[in-house]
Amino acid sequence: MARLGFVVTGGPFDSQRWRTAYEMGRAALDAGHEVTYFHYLDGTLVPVAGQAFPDCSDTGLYDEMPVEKFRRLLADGAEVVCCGLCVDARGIDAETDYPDGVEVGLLPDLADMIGEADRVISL
Amino acid sequence: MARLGFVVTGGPFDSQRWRTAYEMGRAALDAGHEVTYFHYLDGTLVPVAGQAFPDCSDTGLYDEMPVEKFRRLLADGAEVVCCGLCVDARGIDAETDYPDGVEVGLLPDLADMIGEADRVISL
Amino acid sequence: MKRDVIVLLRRAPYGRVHVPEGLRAARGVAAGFDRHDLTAAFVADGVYAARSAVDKGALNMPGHVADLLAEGGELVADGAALAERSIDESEVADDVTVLPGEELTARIRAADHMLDF
Amino acid sequence: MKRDVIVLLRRAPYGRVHVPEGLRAARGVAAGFDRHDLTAAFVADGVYAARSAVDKGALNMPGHVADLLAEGGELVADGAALAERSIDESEVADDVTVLPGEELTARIRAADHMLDF
Amino acid sequence: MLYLVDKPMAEVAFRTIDGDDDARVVLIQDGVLLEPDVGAPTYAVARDVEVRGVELSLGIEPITYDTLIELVVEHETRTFA
Amino acid sequence: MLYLVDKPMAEVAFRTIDGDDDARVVLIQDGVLLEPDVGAPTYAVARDVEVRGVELSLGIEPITYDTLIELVVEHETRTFA
Repeated sequence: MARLGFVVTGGPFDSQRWRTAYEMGRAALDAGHEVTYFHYLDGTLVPVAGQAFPDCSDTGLYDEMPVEKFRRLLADGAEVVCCGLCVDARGIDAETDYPDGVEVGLLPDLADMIGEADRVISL
Repeated sequence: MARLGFVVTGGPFDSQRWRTAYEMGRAALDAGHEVTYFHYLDGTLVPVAGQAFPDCSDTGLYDEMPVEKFRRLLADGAEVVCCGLCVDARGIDAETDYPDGVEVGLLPDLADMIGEADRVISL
Repeated sequence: MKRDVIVLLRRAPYGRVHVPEGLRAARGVAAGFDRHDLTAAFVADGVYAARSAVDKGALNMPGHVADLLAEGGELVADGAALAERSIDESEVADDVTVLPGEELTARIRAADHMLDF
Repeated sequence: MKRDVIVLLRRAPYGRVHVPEGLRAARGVAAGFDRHDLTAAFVADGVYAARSAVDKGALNMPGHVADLLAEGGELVADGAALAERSIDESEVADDVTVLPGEELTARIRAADHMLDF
Repeated sequence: MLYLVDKPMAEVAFRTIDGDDDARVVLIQDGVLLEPDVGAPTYAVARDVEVRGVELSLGIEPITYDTLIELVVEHETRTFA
Repeated sequence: MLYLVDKPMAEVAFRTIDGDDDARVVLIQDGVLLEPDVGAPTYAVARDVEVRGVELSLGIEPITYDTLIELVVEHETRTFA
């Protein structure tokens, strides 16, 4: 068992980085590893609930919205922490905008993740 | 008097495009021109209220948050339309997240702006 | 007033919404009250999306492209950008016209308005 | 566990939050329970932010830089990236150490973990 | 024609400018970091120059947003940002 | 060391890889559009290859995310994305 930490700085609509972070975390959980996400900057927009994108392909990037994917990661044991400063900067209301299980943290949480992780993947 | 249309596709934290669009619109209003904004894609995150960024310089990009700048443009006669599809895609609640005066529209509004504008600036 | 509008699609397509949503915008602008003339131009890394091998379904392109063509819109690609990326013209999708670099930039200058995504 | 961490600052500084917020992250990670060793490295277009002429106040850099240095962190710049952009070493701010390209990449390989902004 | 130019689209911008004998160029945002080799009159947004601490090449004129709007109103405009 | 490489950071990535005799490279995202000239074993995320309709150069091996995670767990990793 390894500990993997993902730092996600890209938003849901401007790069594939959130999706790569999801796919890698998904595969890591399936293989029995421990997975932690730290969402920073526009990465904090990724697990926002209530997003809806019309006319989307079932095979594309938005076969379901990012929050659904992160809900599943949470249910399967991933830890998901969003940087509180970045959350406030973006006018996100963590109480109502994030699904249960998404924690709001601060940079000491990132420091802890970096201390504990065997691998850190910055996306 | 000229009619200027700005199409804003960049978000508040990943490029200077929103700020350039603001500064140009500001200067255009001061010179007596007519100014319309169409916010599309991550541009719809720009006039979101309740954003707060700590430790910011008074001389920098975030001397005040983007929504404050767009409030002032609205008060001075600019028209500000956000693409409804993009608003929904981002989980923005137009009623509560946008200040008074920001309209939610659709692509026919962009088509109208393009038909009426003497200049279209895409940022 | 009816305008001649060119929409530049300039980003690599997969992983971001700019190519499909730029096409959606082009189609929407073509369908508006003024019935603007629309050209959607693949430039820079956007030319990767003009290839027939790209998974257009996964990119949410087919509906927007069909609608744009139905509105009389046109799809073109920058020959200079293709050449720079070693993409042969034969790799470009049938519904896209490859223009030599100078013709593409002449279209940009000739349009009434330009948008980019 | 205490780690040797390198933070790459790779984007042109003005107009986006990545350089100052990358420095904030570096400082925050240095100040955490494990007291990690932090190097913030200006690479690619990030080297524009390493110049003394840049308006560091407008970029919200000074507080984060001071805190990072107080935590024992180090600022370095990629000499190869500077050269490619015709930026002379004399233009680089005093608190930034210019490393030859090979030394910079050696630092990247030697670190325990790398972040980029 | 007036061309507003930032770095990400500089390549297609300068190819477009090359074919225009009556071009005027305004460097905006990170465009002020470019050192363009064009025969056209060239300006740069002064604020963008100042925050980046850039020394403009000889012949490039810094302008305010007010002047930029005057130029935009005077000329057809293309934005490459 | 394992290197995950996308286009935006490819330049510094490949300079870092050059100095590592024991490098393995994984092209991710738009990195599959690169045609890298490295002496190291090179892989590419299969899904990223497929949606982009890319034909991989000879010797570049497409891999699943499961295999990618095996490689990541096996090797120290640097991500250039």
